Amino acid sequence: MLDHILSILIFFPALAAIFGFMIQKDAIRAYGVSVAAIEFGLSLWLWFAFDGNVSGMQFMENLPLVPSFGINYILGVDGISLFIIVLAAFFTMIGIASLTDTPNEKNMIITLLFLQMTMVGVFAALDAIVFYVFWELSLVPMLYIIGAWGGPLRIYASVKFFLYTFAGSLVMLVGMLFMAYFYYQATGVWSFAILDWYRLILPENLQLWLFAAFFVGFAIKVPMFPFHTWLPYAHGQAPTIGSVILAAILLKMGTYAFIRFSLPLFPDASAFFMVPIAIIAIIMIIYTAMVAYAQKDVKQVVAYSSISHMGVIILGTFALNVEGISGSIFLMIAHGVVSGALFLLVGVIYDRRHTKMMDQFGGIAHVMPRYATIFGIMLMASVGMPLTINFVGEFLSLLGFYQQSHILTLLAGTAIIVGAIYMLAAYKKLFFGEVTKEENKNLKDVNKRELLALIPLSIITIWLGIYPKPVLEPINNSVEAVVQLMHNKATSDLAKERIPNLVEEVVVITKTSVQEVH
Amino acid sequence: MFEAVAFYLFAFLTIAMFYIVVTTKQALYALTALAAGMIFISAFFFILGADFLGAIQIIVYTGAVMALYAFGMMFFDTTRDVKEKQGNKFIIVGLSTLAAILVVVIFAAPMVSENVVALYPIVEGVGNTQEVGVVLFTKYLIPFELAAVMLLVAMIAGIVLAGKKMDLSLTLMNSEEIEEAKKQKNKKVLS
Amino acid sequence: MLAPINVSLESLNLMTLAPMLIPVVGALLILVVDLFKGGLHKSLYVVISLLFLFMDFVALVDSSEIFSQSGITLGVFNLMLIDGLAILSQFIIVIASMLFIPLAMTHKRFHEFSYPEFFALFLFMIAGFQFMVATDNLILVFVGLETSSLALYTLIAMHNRDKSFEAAVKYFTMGALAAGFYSFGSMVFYALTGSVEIHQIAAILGANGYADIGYVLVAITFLLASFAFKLSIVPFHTWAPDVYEGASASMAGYMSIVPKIAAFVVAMRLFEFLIHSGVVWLEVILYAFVVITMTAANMWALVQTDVKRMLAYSSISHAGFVMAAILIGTTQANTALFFYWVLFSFTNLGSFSMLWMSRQKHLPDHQSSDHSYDKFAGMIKTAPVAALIMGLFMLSLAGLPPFALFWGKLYMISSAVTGGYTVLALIMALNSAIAGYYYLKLVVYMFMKEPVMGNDGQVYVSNATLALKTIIGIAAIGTIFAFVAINPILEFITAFVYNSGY
Amino acid sequence: MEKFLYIALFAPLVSSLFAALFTTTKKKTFVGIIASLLIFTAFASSSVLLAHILNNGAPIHVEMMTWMATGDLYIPFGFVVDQVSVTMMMVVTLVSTIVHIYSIGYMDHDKSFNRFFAWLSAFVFSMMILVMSDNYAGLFIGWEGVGLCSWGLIGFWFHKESATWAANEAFIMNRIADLGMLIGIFLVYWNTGTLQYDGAFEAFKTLDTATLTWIGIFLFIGAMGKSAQFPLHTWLADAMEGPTPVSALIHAATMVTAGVYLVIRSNELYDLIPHVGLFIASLGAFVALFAASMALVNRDMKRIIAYSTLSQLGYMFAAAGLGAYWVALFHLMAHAFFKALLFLGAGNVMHAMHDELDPFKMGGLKKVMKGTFIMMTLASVALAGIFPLAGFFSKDAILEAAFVEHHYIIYSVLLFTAGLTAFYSFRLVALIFHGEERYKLFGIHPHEAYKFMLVAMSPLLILAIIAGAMKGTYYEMVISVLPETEYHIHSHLVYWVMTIGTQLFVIGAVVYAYKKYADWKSVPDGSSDVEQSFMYKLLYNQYYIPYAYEEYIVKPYREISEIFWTKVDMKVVDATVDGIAGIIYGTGEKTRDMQSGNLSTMLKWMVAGTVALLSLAVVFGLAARNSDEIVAILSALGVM
Amino acid sequence: MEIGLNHYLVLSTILFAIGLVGVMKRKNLLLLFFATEILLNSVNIAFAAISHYYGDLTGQMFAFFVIAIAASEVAVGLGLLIVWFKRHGNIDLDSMTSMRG
Repeated sequence: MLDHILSILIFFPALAAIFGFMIQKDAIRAYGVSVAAIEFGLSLWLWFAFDGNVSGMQFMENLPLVPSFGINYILGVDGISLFIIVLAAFFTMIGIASLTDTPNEKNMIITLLFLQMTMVGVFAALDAIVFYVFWELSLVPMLYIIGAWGGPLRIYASVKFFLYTFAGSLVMLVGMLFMAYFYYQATGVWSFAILDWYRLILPENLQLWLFAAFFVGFAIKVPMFPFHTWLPYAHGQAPTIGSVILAAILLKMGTYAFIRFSLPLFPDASAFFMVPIAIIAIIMIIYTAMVAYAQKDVKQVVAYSSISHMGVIILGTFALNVEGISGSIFLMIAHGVVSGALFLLVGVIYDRRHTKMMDQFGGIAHVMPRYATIFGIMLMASVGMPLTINFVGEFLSLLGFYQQSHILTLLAGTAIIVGAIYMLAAYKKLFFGEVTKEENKNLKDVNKRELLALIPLSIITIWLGIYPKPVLEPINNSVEAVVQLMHNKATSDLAKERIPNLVEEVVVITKTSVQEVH
Repeated sequence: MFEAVAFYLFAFLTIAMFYIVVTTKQALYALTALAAGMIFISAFFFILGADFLGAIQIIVYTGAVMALYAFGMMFFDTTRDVKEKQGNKFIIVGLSTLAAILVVVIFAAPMVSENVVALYPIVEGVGNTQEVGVVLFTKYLIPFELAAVMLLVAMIAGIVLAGKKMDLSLTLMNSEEIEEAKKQKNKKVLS
Repeated sequence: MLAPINVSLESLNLMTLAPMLIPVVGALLILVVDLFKGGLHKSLYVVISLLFLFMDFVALVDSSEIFSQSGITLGVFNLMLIDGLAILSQFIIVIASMLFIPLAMTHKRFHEFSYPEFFALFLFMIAGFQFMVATDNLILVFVGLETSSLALYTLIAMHNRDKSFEAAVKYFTMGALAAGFYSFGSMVFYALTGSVEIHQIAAILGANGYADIGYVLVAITFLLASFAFKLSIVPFHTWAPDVYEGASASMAGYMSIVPKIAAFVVAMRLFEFLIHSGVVWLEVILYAFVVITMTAANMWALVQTDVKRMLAYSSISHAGFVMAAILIGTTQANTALFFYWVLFSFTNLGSFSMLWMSRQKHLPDHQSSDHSYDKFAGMIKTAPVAALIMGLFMLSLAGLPPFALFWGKLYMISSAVTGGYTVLALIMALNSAIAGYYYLKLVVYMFMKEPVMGNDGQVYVSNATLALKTIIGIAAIGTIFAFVAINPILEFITAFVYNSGY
Repeated sequence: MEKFLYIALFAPLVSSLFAALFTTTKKKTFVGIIASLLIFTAFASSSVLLAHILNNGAPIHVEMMTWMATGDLYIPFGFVVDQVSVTMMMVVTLVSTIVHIYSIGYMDHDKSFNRFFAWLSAFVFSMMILVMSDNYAGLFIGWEGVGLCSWGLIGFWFHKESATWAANEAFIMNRIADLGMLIGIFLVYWNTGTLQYDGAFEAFKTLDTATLTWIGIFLFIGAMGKSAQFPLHTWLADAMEGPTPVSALIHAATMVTAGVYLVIRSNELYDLIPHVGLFIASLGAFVALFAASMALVNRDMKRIIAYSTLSQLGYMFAAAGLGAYWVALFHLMAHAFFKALLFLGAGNVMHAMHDELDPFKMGGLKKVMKGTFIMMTLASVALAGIFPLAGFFSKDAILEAAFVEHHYIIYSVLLFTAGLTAFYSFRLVALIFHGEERYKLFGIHPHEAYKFMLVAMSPLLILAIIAGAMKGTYYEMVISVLPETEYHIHSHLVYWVMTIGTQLFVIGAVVYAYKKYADWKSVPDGSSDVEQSFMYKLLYNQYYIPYAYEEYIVKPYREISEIFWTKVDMKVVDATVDGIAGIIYGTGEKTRDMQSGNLSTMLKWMVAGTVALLSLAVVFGLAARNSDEIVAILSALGVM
Repeated sequence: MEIGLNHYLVLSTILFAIGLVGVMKRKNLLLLFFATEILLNSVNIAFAAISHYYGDLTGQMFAFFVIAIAASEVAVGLGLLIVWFKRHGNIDLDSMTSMRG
């Protein structure tokens, strides 16, 4: 079973979703929770069985799909993707468990299970086309979730989300086809397998173009400035669960893809584009943070904050060294947990008051102290308080990028300032002051169902903030392999200079192991 | 010389006739001019030694087609003046003049046509009809038969479309109306 | 005197005629049956047609075996040409027809299906298409084209309502003009080369080194215009939306597939050698055609209020997309053309069948046309399965993986990339994104809006019978599980196209 | 000994978590008691550690577990107890214990009593991490942790707008500085490969001065924020919105001195870059004077004390900048005692006066609040640096250091400031405790605080008095870590003249203050000449710096944010996207007329298409046919 | 003056252009069909001429089939017109604009 655990992880929810059509409406939530729990259990098993000391792919599966065109169903995980898969399973579980106030609950849960399939698929796929399939497919459930359960502008928001991402990924598809074609030219065989592509060293000018093509797809997904405007709409209109999954997992696809595709495939281009991308990342950080500060809708604040944090992730990714990339991967998980939790939290008051406008609140820390506490924890995590999960990622990302550019890191570091500004301002507007509105005087504090989702998230937030090692170590091992690969593949001087060489250490390790053998 | 005279004469006539066809307001004139033009065209065929074709032209066009059109005209009652609202004449005239000039410009240039080899050469001393027959029933047997199918299709189409069964539209009637109609007519019209 | 002609029967290779003759025989049989006993139920004719189409299919399998053994086969005075293109396109024609004909078994009664002649004409039409693709003689192409077209005009008109007549007249008139263009173009080629066989034309032009390039271009222009009409390339597309709207939905679906693949095959035979001979002009023109057709049709599809009309424009756009294959002209591109069309057939027939299934005879007040968007509002609530299937077809048409059409797009864009048409590949990709919007619009209506008052979902299946459901089921399964069959189909098509020298 | 280290470190955490359990329940006195006990445990453990250090001097160094490890980066949770950190630990735990006990009384009537202790203990924990960490990253944890707790405590009464505003201001301003700190940390890492103090210090010796300077500057920027140095000082005065025990603990004794601690801790770095040290010293001296000047006229009791804190921090930086780290640390310690005392006393007064803060509305309180009066007076004496109280020894040492190092400007500024310090301290004392009972005008009935609160304060009082005596022991202890710099003024004459002169100057200021304010009669209403003068207004309005910040930074930030959102994001970025979609859609809408539905038009389109193709064909054909001529013409024209 | 192939081609083209004019100009469908007949006929002349000058029969064959096609078209076209006329009483193509956009 372990040999096919990834396939099981991908298709179990889908299968369960299909069977879900047969379930009675009343029982569907129990069904959804159990399926998601099993899935989560499986993902934990995957983690348990995962060998953190191995840098390469594990649990590989390979099934020919269109062999004549080089498309194969190849799956595998390494430290980079493992935790996002676990996170996806986790969020689906708590998302379903904490669903409130949803008409057509059955459709929602079935959709969520399908969404889970696509999410796991994206992160487990090792074939570009399979990756693309899941990447695109993930749009559909999300489209439905936003469009069917969203706010007043839901249709605009959902269509915008879909088309924007779709357009970007089609450009990416062209890039993939080019990549496969180059592989074909080089070897005479079609292949879309990422691991095969890794072996290909492309001339720099081609790298630049291909990088740009992939970039469009990924940047829209992330979303990077100036392609970000779909996100506030999507978040603003989506139901709570939609925002949670979108922020926690779907956005990570973009950044994950940067690490999976852009960096190892185009090391020279990555080095070449490092500075422009860093500048975009900095714009994302500062500009969107300022925009977030101007928001009146608390959900929009969190939405824009996501963009801002994604800026840090991008920056870490393009640090091109182990510290930065590890940090950015860790921050992906961290941001997933934290922003997911924040959206859940916003959902809590939305469920009670059916508004997200901050001027409708004020002083609710008096009436909802537990809620205020948990919100406070997540707020602090969001602004990067040490000993919370976010700090580890942000610290490493910025630390990593500092090697590349001092001044840009200094600018990017303002993330910790501007982040604090909008977050604290929003917190103040929501929780502090006297309770002015009559409706707010009798708000109920978080109930058990909500705590069921929020408490685990809080625990993770702090646990991984204090002890990130179980996650960071496997990430580190895989990232080291990626960085080494990039260094080896790099042809331009610039890239050689920017991407560190880890090989000495690697050689030492192999030597010792050899000695041990003898 | 004779050839040239004949060519220019008939060319003038056909052009004139066809010009009338497309410009006249009298449908009857148009029909007549078309028929005349067809006949003049058959003259070209004769000049060019395509006797069989010339005959066919007269029989099919002037005989069958024109007769059909004549019947049609009577049916449609278009013997009166045809009123046609014209939009932008400039487009029409401009486009067609341009087309004509362009093609004429090209055709005025000599054609190289070096490697042309006649696949089915015209044999001296054999009647055109005979030659045509041979080619038609060997090489072009299949198109010939298909043309027969095509004519069958056209025939069926004509019958179906012009037939009485089309007067009632099952498409537009709901099931009760269809039942009603069935009782009244009780014919295979409504199979 | 002419020498007597001796022809041995073996040299005629009459087997090459078999696939075409079968539907002709079927059509005649139907006519004869009707002659002896009129007023029989349409199911009889449906089944007869299916049987003959099935025989046709078997005959095709037979010829495909012959082809894979002995390569390109000529027959009947070298007029018939059985090569990979012919076989592949006939497969598509016959299979699409088999999927179409059960759509006659509607719950409601429609005019055309009460005529046995409908089925006869239908089979004649198939024979016409088959002749058209199985030859490289321009005369036979012309006759085949006209046979099928005339039958098609009639089939459209037989739906018997104002819009269908209007559609038929429009189609017919423009078809007549296109026929004029075709004959003119052929005439110029004949004038240039003294031949009407495409391989001969190619050979002679090649031998001349395209000395008369001006004439060649005139010939191409007229032929291109006539095929652009058939393939609904902008600006020759104007008939398509009206005809699709006027025809019944099932017929519209059929029209979006079968006549076009036949035209594509002929266009491929005609233009491919020119592209390969370096007629830059043609490349430029085709490039412009592809881009304009895709983009403009997409733009028009965006603003439609009727689903069928939207699908009409979408079909135009797809045709433009596929036209790129002829421009690119590599084996992969030509393979992609057939590959795309196979997948497109399933999806498009499926979506038109869904419209067909929901066809009303009398429109309620809120509905402005047969299949206006608001008709489908809130479908997920009233008819969830139908909505899911319709949504599936829409997503497939939009090129969303892993549904059928995605693989076609993938391979087509890949062929553009491989062929060096990078910008074209990008334009194709981005056009798919534009197209996404209007397909999504229907999805939005179905899944995200509230149903119109009093709509109990009955309307969406009002026309449903087992036959229709089966066809839709087949189309849906084909659309979803296409990825399983991609490899064999692709290998099959590649082998056939490659062995035909394209 | 490690056991004690962990107890000292984690007892506050346990306390905090314990109190946190009751945050949403009603006030429970035992929460305060248990919290105090746990903090006292930490204090006791720290004392044991101090004894240990005093006995044999071997620092205790433990590594609890790995925190972050990736690439070459390795950051453990490591803790070190050496002479410097143990001093800080003592200060922190001692003041904390007292403040905790005091708070049981002070927060007696507050419904969020439990929450208060949760935050307060959390603060102690963060502070312990800050001082005990053996690396910069750990220090940063504590650094941010205290910032967080400070936020929570300043904004403790979150129903007050001003409190929450001040909390956010403090947090954000600290964040600005933290960025500098972070950059400093990055610089350390990328230049030395480690963040451990010992490893980094070792590596600093091999680095070039430029790099070191940058490291020094950035770390100091961090320190500036936490220690509220100019220009990041405004938050400290506003932070007085928090409960007074908080002010005593955080904004006087411990957190604000973290910056000083950082500089002291990094003494090996700053020793290598004396020019940066000089800058620090100069800034410190400037801030000392600057803050003192603002304290002169302020009419808010707590703010006056806050400015005084600021001023004293300036002293500490001056000392540290000049390399007199041990002096700085000593002043830090002494200051902690008397300033905490002063604040707690102020808390008593506030309680008595029902949260009235304007000393002009008090007066004559010594009759009802004898204990508080004595304590505050003594604390002020200590603050003023009058012999033989703690302030004298520490402050005098700073002056000496400045003098010996020949930085006479700094020396004279500091000296002058000492006079100001004395003046404003006793202005406060005089206004509160002496003169007429102006509070009666406002119908307030003051009362003395609980006894146990006064008892709790007493250790501070004692320490404020006797801390000077510990100087020798202290010096012996810390020189094993800090540079051994003994400041001896070579000439005894000069020494005595200076000392006595200073004392006289200070006492003169005290007397002047008493004279001026001891029998103040009325509450000023802003109409007097002094109050109309420019200098008064300037000082009263804090040099208009908060105003300037509000006007030129906060408002523009808000406005730019608004513009970014409504104009740039919505009108440019998003509108572009929608615009592209709109153009596509609009083109479709406009050109759909091409499909007029009229057959004639359709036919015309077909013909037009053909003709267009034909024209292109002709052009191309002619060009191809005449290509030679065309080339010739073009080349003649010079095109090709 | 020798009449060459080009003369015929030019004639054919002129007639074709006249046909095009008719196709574009005519609003009466019956008269429009006349114009399409002109198109086909003009091509036939050219075919016959080419056939003559090349001495090849294929052109005549083509012309032959063109005639057949023209005849069939007439049948279908008239059928359509009759149906339309029966319902609308006219054969004016301006009346056929129910579908547009």
